[in-house]
Order: sequence, then C-alpha cells, then structure tokens
Amino acid sequence: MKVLYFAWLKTRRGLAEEELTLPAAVTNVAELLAWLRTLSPGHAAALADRPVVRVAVNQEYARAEDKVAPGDEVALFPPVTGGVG
Amino acid sequence: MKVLYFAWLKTRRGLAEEELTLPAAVTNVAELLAWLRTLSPGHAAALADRPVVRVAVNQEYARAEDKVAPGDEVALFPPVTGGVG
Amino acid sequence: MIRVQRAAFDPAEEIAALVGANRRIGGVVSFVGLVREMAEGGAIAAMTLEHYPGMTERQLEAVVAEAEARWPLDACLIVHRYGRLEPGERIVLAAVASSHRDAAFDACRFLVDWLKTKAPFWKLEEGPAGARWVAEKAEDQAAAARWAQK
Amino acid sequence: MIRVQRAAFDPAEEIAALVGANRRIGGVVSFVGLVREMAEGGAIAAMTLEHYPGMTERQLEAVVAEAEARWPLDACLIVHRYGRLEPGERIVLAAVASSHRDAAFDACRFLVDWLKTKAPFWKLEEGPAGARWVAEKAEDQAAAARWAQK
Repeated sequence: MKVLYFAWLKTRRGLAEEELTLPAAVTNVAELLAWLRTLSPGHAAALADRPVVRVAVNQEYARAEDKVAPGDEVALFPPVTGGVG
Repeated sequence: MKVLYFAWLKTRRGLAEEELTLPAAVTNVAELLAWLRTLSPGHAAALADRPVVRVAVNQEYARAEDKVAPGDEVALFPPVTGGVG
Repeated sequence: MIRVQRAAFDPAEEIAALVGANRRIGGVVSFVGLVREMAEGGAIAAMTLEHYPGMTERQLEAVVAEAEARWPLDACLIVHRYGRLEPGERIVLAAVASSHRDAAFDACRFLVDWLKTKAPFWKLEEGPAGARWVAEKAEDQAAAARWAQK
Repeated sequence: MIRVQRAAFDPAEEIAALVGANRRIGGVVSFVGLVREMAEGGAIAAMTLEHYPGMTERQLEAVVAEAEARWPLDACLIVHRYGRLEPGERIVLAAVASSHRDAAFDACRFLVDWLKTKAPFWKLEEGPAGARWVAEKAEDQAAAARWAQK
C-alpha cells in the first residue's frame, strides 16, 4: 500500500510517501490508522490528533469504516485550507 | 418646468425635452400627469398607459403624491430595462 | 466608484484598479453582463441602451453607497455602458472587494438586482421585426424585492 | 473546466476563453481569491499552497460537474494555483457563465464554499513567528453546509 502524508502530517512523519505491507487484520480506515500509529514515533506524532486527520483512499474522501486493500493509495492530511480569501 | 421623455415615451411625444409653464392648480405628480395628457395628442399617447409611466423629479424617483414646483426637472419614462443579461 | 460611458471597458483593468495596493482584500466578486444574440423577440443584431445623464450617475452612486452601508466592503465599482452594442459585447461590470467573501457575493448580487430595476437605462433591440423597446420582467422585480430592508 | 497550476493566470483571458463565441451567455459571475497580507497570526510575507496532485484535479472536476448538474450553466471554470505566493497575488478563479444570473451567482458561491472545505490544498503561512500551517475555520464548514442536498 502506498501511504501519502500532506501538510503538517508530512512534517511530523518526516516524509511525504512510503510503501507499506498491510497486515491481514487491517481491512478498513480505522484499523489502518490504529496500526500506522504503532509503527514509529513519527507515525504516532503525525496521527496523534485523530479527529483532525482526514483520509482519502484512491483519491476519494474516506470514512473510518471504509475498506482498504493492499493495492490502495491512501493519503492522510489535516483539514483542507484552500486558497480562498 | 423642464420635462424630459425617455425610450418609447419620447417616441410617442415626438421630442426628448420641453419647457412648460405650470398652471397654479398643478402641485403634485398625479396632477402634473393629468394636465400633461390634455396638452396634445402626442402627450396623450405618451401618457396613455399610466401604470407603466415612471416619474423622476429632480433626478429622484417620485410617487403620485409627491410635490412638483415650476423650477423642477421632471422626467417621464417606462420601467427601466438596464443592461444586465 | 461608478462610471457611465459609451466606450468599452476591460474588466481586468477595472478590477486591478479597484483593488489597487490594498493587500487586505481577500476576494473580489464580479458580474459582467453581456449582450445576448437571442432576446424575447428572436435573434437580435444589436441593441441600443438609452440612459438619463445625471440621474443615472446619481442613482448608481446611491446604490453603491447603500451596498457599502449594508456590507463590510473594501471597494465597490459599477461601470455601465450606453449606446449601440452588438451581441457578445460587455454592457456592465459590477465588482465588489471584501475580506469577507459572503459579503462580496451578497453585495454584488444586490447591485446587479438593483441595476435591473432602478438604474435609468432602457434597451432598444434591433430584431428581425425591427426595433422594439424591451419591457420589464416580473422576475426582475421579484429579484430586487428580496433586498428590501426589513 | 478546471486547471491546477503553479503559474499566475489572467482572469480576463480565462473568462474570455470560457465565454468563447457563445452569444447566448448573458452574464458571468466570477470570484478571484487574493493573498492577504494579514493572517490570523499577523502580517505574512508569503504563503505556500501544497496540494495533492491527482486528487486535487479529480475533486475539482467533480465539483464542477456537480455545479453543472444543479444549475443551468453555459460554462464553468476553476483555476487554482499552488506553490509560493505573495500578498496581492491571485490564488484562485471561479467563474460561471449562464443566461440566468441567479444561477450564475449561486453556482459561483457554491464552488467557492466548496473549495474552502473540500479541495485538497493546505496553506503554509510565513509570518513574523516563522512558518505555520493554517487551521480550518468553523465558519467555512458552516458556509459549505448550506449547500447540502435536502
């Protein structure tokens, strides 16, 4: 699975993108986030504030219960603050 | 009093502007319009459809009961159809 | 700021001048009205806008002042043409700059609704059946009425 | 039509291209978002917009499609920049052309509200206390919520 980090999640994680091998027990977004937090202090820091972490699976917004699979592209980022005024 | 005509009121009256001497009995917009209609067939044609005639006195919108005086500039025109879409 | 003119205008230049060196402005909402080739009476070759010199400027200034009183605006502009115009030509620009985008949208729409019903302009369309003066539309009255002060 | 780009853009050229030779269009409503010199943390020297290449374009295309489904529009455009921008620079253009001006105003406002809450862009401001990521605003969520389908 390709995992992307944006904005301050990228800073905290220390990189923009990584390739990870998903354990069989991880099947949805909630499980994925819980598992990612165990991987390193950087992962834990990036995901510490769970309520503000937004998730996209294959470039579409996803919720906690949405499924994830090994070939997916998952992006993690804070709420968007697009360029209007 | 200077009286101005715009759009199809101007066409029907046959001119854009005239100088008129107001009778003493004419003191408001309603009386002015009633008097103007008696002046000529052109005046009558311009003012035949009273409900659609809009009036401005000294360049401000005026209602039937608003006062008019000899030195005023009075404009008569149809509802505006300004240049939007 | 308002201007009534025969000449064409460039919305980008107008808006750049409106914003000027004001770096507090977060957004500009603008409306550009264009001459349509189709009118109610069919295709038109051109139209002529008549106005009331003096009153037109005065009324436009009054409505800009009202918009500025109702909403927190940084700048507000109406440029309106008169004379003969062909399909595709720009008739009017209403532009509003504000640090609050809701205020900018509301104020711009207010100006445009107002223009349709109160600005002393009259449209003469040159159609297949000759020239005809355009009649007012009930929907424009309704659009303007929504801004009545409660 | 949407575009995400680092380069500056000219709203007048974009809108002229949008309208093209369509002589049915009666009005164009546009919003231009500018970099403000003042942010919540004080004066800023510049900001950098990060985006998610691929998803950003996809999401912008989806919202333009939704606007076109909801309102009778002749044309619809979003141009959004990314990268480093200084105060006064244009960030985004949303422009909507329609023969119905109410539809054009509503659709343009919908696009702008949506951009604030769903378009994958993140703002890093360079202020007196260093660079900081901008947090979302509750008022933007509220503005977007008004467009929820009933």
